Amino acid sequence: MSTATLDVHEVPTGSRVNYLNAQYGVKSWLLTTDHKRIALLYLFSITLMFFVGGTFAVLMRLHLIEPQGALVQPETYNKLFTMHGVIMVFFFLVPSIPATLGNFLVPMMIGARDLAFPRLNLLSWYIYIIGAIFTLYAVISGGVDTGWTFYTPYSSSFSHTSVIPTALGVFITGFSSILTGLNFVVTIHKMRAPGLTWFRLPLFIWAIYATSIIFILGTPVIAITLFLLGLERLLHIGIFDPAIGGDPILFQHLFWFYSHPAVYIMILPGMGVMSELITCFSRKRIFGYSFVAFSSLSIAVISFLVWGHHMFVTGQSIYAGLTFSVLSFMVAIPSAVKVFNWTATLYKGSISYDAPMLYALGFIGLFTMGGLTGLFLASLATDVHLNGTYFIVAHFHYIMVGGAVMAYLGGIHFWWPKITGRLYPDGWARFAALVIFVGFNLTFFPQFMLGYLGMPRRYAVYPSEFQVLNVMSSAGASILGIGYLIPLIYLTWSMRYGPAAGPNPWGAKGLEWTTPSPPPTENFEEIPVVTEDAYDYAHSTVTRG
Amino acid sequence: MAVHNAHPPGFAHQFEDMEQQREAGSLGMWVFLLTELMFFGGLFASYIIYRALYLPSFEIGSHLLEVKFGALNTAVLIGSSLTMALAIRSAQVGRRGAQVGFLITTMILGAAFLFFKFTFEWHHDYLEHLVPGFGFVIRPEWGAAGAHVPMFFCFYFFMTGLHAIHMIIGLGILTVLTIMAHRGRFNPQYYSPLEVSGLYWHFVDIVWIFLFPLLYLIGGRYMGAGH
Amino acid sequence: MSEHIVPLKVYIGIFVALLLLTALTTGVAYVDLGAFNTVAALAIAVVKMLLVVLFFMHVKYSSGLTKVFILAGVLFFAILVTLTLADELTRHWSPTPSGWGALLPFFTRFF
Amino acid sequence: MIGLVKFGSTFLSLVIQAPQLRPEAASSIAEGVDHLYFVLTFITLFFTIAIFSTIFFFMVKYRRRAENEVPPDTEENLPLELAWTIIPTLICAGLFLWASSLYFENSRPPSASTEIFVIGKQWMWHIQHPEGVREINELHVPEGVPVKLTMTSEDVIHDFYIPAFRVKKDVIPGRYSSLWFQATKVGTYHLFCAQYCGADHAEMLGWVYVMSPADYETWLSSGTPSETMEKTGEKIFNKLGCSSCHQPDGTGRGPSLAGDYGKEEDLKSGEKRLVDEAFIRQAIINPNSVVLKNYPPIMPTFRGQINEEQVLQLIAYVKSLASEERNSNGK
Repeated sequence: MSTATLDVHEVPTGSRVNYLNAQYGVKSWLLTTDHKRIALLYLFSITLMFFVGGTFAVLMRLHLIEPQGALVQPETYNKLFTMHGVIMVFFFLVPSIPATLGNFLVPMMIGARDLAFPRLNLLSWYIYIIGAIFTLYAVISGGVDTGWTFYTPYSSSFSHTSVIPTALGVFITGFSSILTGLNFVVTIHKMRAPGLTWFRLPLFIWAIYATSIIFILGTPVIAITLFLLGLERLLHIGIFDPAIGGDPILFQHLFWFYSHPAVYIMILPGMGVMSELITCFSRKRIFGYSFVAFSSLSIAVISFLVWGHHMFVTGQSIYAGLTFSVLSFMVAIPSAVKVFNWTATLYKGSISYDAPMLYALGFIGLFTMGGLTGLFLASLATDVHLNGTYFIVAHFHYIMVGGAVMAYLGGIHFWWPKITGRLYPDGWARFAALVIFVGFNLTFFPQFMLGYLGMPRRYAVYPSEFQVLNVMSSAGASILGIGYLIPLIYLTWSMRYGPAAGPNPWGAKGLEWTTPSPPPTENFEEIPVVTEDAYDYAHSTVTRG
Repeated sequence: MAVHNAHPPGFAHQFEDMEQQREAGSLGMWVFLLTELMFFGGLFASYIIYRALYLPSFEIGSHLLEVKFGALNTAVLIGSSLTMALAIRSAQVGRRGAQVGFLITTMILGAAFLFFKFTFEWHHDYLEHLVPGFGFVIRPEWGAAGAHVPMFFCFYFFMTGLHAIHMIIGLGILTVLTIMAHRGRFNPQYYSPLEVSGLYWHFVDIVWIFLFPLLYLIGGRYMGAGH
Repeated sequence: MSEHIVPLKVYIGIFVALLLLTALTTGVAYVDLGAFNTVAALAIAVVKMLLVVLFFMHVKYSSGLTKVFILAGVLFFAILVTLTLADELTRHWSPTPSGWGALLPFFTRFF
Repeated sequence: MIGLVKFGSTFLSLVIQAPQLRPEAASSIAEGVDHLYFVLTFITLFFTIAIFSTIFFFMVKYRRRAENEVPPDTEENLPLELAWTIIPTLICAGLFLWASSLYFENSRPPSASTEIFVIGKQWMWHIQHPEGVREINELHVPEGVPVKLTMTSEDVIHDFYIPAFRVKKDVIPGRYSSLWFQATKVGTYHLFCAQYCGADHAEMLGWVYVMSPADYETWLSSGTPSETMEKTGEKIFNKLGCSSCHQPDGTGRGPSLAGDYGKEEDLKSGEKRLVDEAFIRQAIINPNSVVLKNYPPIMPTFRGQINEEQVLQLIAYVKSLASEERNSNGK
């Protein structure tokens, strides 16, 4: 896994020492406390998990080409969607931007030498890996079939699959999120460079800060919930088992108390990336800085108040339903404010169409669709019809794949030259962005229609009248799958063969671009003193290079 | 982690100065305690709900616990919190011997708590067949409310068990601190590890301050309570 | 620069107060107060918590940031409990109201 | 202007008519839900298109023309910020009010509903009509008559979903959930389980047959003659010895059940509870949780001694006691 070899042949900027070539060997990677190297460890691991989870998705879509199921037994199909969900949510989306880009960028953007607790940072990667091993063990030992939501009493008393290893894996990984969030909060509070006040921070930092709050306050609740689930399954003590007086709906409350905010763990950092990309490629200060910044915080807070909208048809009290409905509508507003501000930032800008910008524009469109379709589900009357159907599946994929993954890829493309010191082929990158956009829409738009027509989710077989739309969706999934392979190939290629990148190939503002690419281990020779606002493109020009 | 020679002992390279490092450490521990609060919070929330649903059963369960052990253990833990605070104070005023002494007293009190908990309470409960999943026996004299007495004991063992795990971790930390203090690693300029571990120890104490009334004192203990 | 050093007298005073409160909460449990037994037990626990947090944990002498963090933690715990209870405790309220007007009696319950 | 409206409505009706885009609407509430759905779709399309076209317009108009171009600084615009905070808030408030009141209307069954009982079980639906007719994975209902389903599960959580009626409700073990609809079109419609429930979740489906009331009567009486639910319930009532305490004249150790259904009772805990299906079920399974004022908590639990179907039959019997008394009062 060592990428140390990449610098052997062509050292990007002469013989300068940077974080990649400062030390060699597997040990120097596995025992590193450098936030940049840990970011790369995460990048490698979550990419692996992404393709594992993606393989399950492709198999599912292939299976659904035929109404009676083309590929596997229903039991296997149930395991496929469960493992897809568990791996994608807990092992890819949640750590994706915070643990890779966040780890790499937070200290660099705030002008610090490292995170506040570097050893804790490494520990959180190991915890992640241990959690991943448990979950992968569950896959190998026959899989788990409860759905990623682990609803009781099915998961606690009925399923005969590896529920405990999976839950344990998720439980353990939770601590990795908690430690990462803790590290970010302390770092952002205590280690900003002189002059870098809160309102001069890049918006990515605000977004990561808001995400960290959710990590800290939400993750412990899912941990204790899965702990209780495991005990219930082992000892049958009845906390969630209605046969002994337990309340299975309580499990859903505790589960969604974390898992709804978790959606914002996935999308908030993406929104942060977006603010960086839009400003850089339109050379404009962000429109309404404080509105965008505070909308991140208010999303983080309100996200904890809306979980009950997952439970409108579960027999939750209608008074609770009403409360959760109105709060769910409220969370739409800060998201809308962000979209409007990004659009307004483009006004009178100097817009270039580099690959990261294409991902950013794709994000805005898909996120807008995803967010607005959320209104259908916050509305009590329509939610009754749409809940538990493919409409939900389409909606959250527009947010998580169309939103979070697009932003993640945009961010990776944007900071790739900084991370590796190499440039990737821009033409291929734009092509991949297009393929992904088309493939994505073809996969998930038909699912909105399927959901409205009434096709329930998690069906291994389905009535034949739904076939046309399912085939369209499966066709889109194959395109999407290929779309994700393209960046994997050219980015890997560029690590070794890409042309060397200068310190600031996009002409971007921000402290991370003032360092050489790749940066030295200590990030900054002298801790910088900040005297200007974020994204101040109008007052001092930055040239590409 | 590289330690620059020019810097005082215990200083980590990523910080600008000792003050920043101390503040970061203390804030980090507070953030960690927030996650602990939510961790116990999920359990407390479930407890509150089931207590509301099955109050008579919870009262029966509660009355099977010995208040005297609960109260005694509360006093023991409060005492250990005091000695922990005094250990930090000794570091602040630079008294090494007192530091070690107070830390050891804290450990003794913590261990005493666990000893009382395990031998006088848990072991006793096991003999009385009050451990769900391990031969729990529903007694006929509980009447119809007996069906949900195991639920109370589930929560009792989860909550006190999770608390005990935290105590054991705390004892481990205290051992390390005692050794460090004995070697004179702390002084009025640098006592961050002590301070931060103290926060943790006090938090564990606070959890118990709530567990005591919630588990031992439900519905009162007066004659006829719950009937 | 070092943190505020709390006088020994304060620590001892807090310790004694905590012990007295423990005795009080145990004693109160043996007096029939009806529903107020629970209220009293929890109120005393909150007072004890405040004493530990403010003095043993030095929050009285800490920065505003620490205080904000603690309040945030308490707030989110309260959210978890209240909104879950909002479902669990209202499930048995009588059948679905026919419209907004029919909701009024339920809101007036709180006053 | 009129032409535009006409074009719009034609287009809308085309969209609505297209079979692939809109599921069949066969209940009294389907139209209302669909109207809300269409308005939401319109809002979604409007904002998506508006934002997309603005972006494309800006991208073309303000494309970078020279590498060293420096655009003017961004100006803050508070009125604009407030406008796009407040307008979405108002839209959301409107949608919330509309959707919630529609939801109230749709959740409250008319008082004169026909009642049918549903038990979900891995992986089939058991349905029993009060007249005693049982069905599996099929539900026959009369057209134009409100039907109320009382549902529970024997194992895990299921979900009873009829897309054509726009109704859905989780079916939860240990609890009753209810759902009502009034079918408006004779026909055959899908019945799905919409909550993942294990291996054959996708096979847990069936058909809803909406029949004209006359056909429905014929169908009810044509099958093998069966005992009504209340009759079976009465037998269980006597077999379990319920009648020894619950004597009709109230002289037994327990309260009389005659006329009890539908009343509000005072509980020992001080609570007031309506005696409905959920209450009766709770009284059978967990009697101690609903002890009435002035009665001792002596009733044993019947958990594990009877299955969900028998509980429903007992409930049917208790309900019949209520109506008998009402009838005798009327006489």
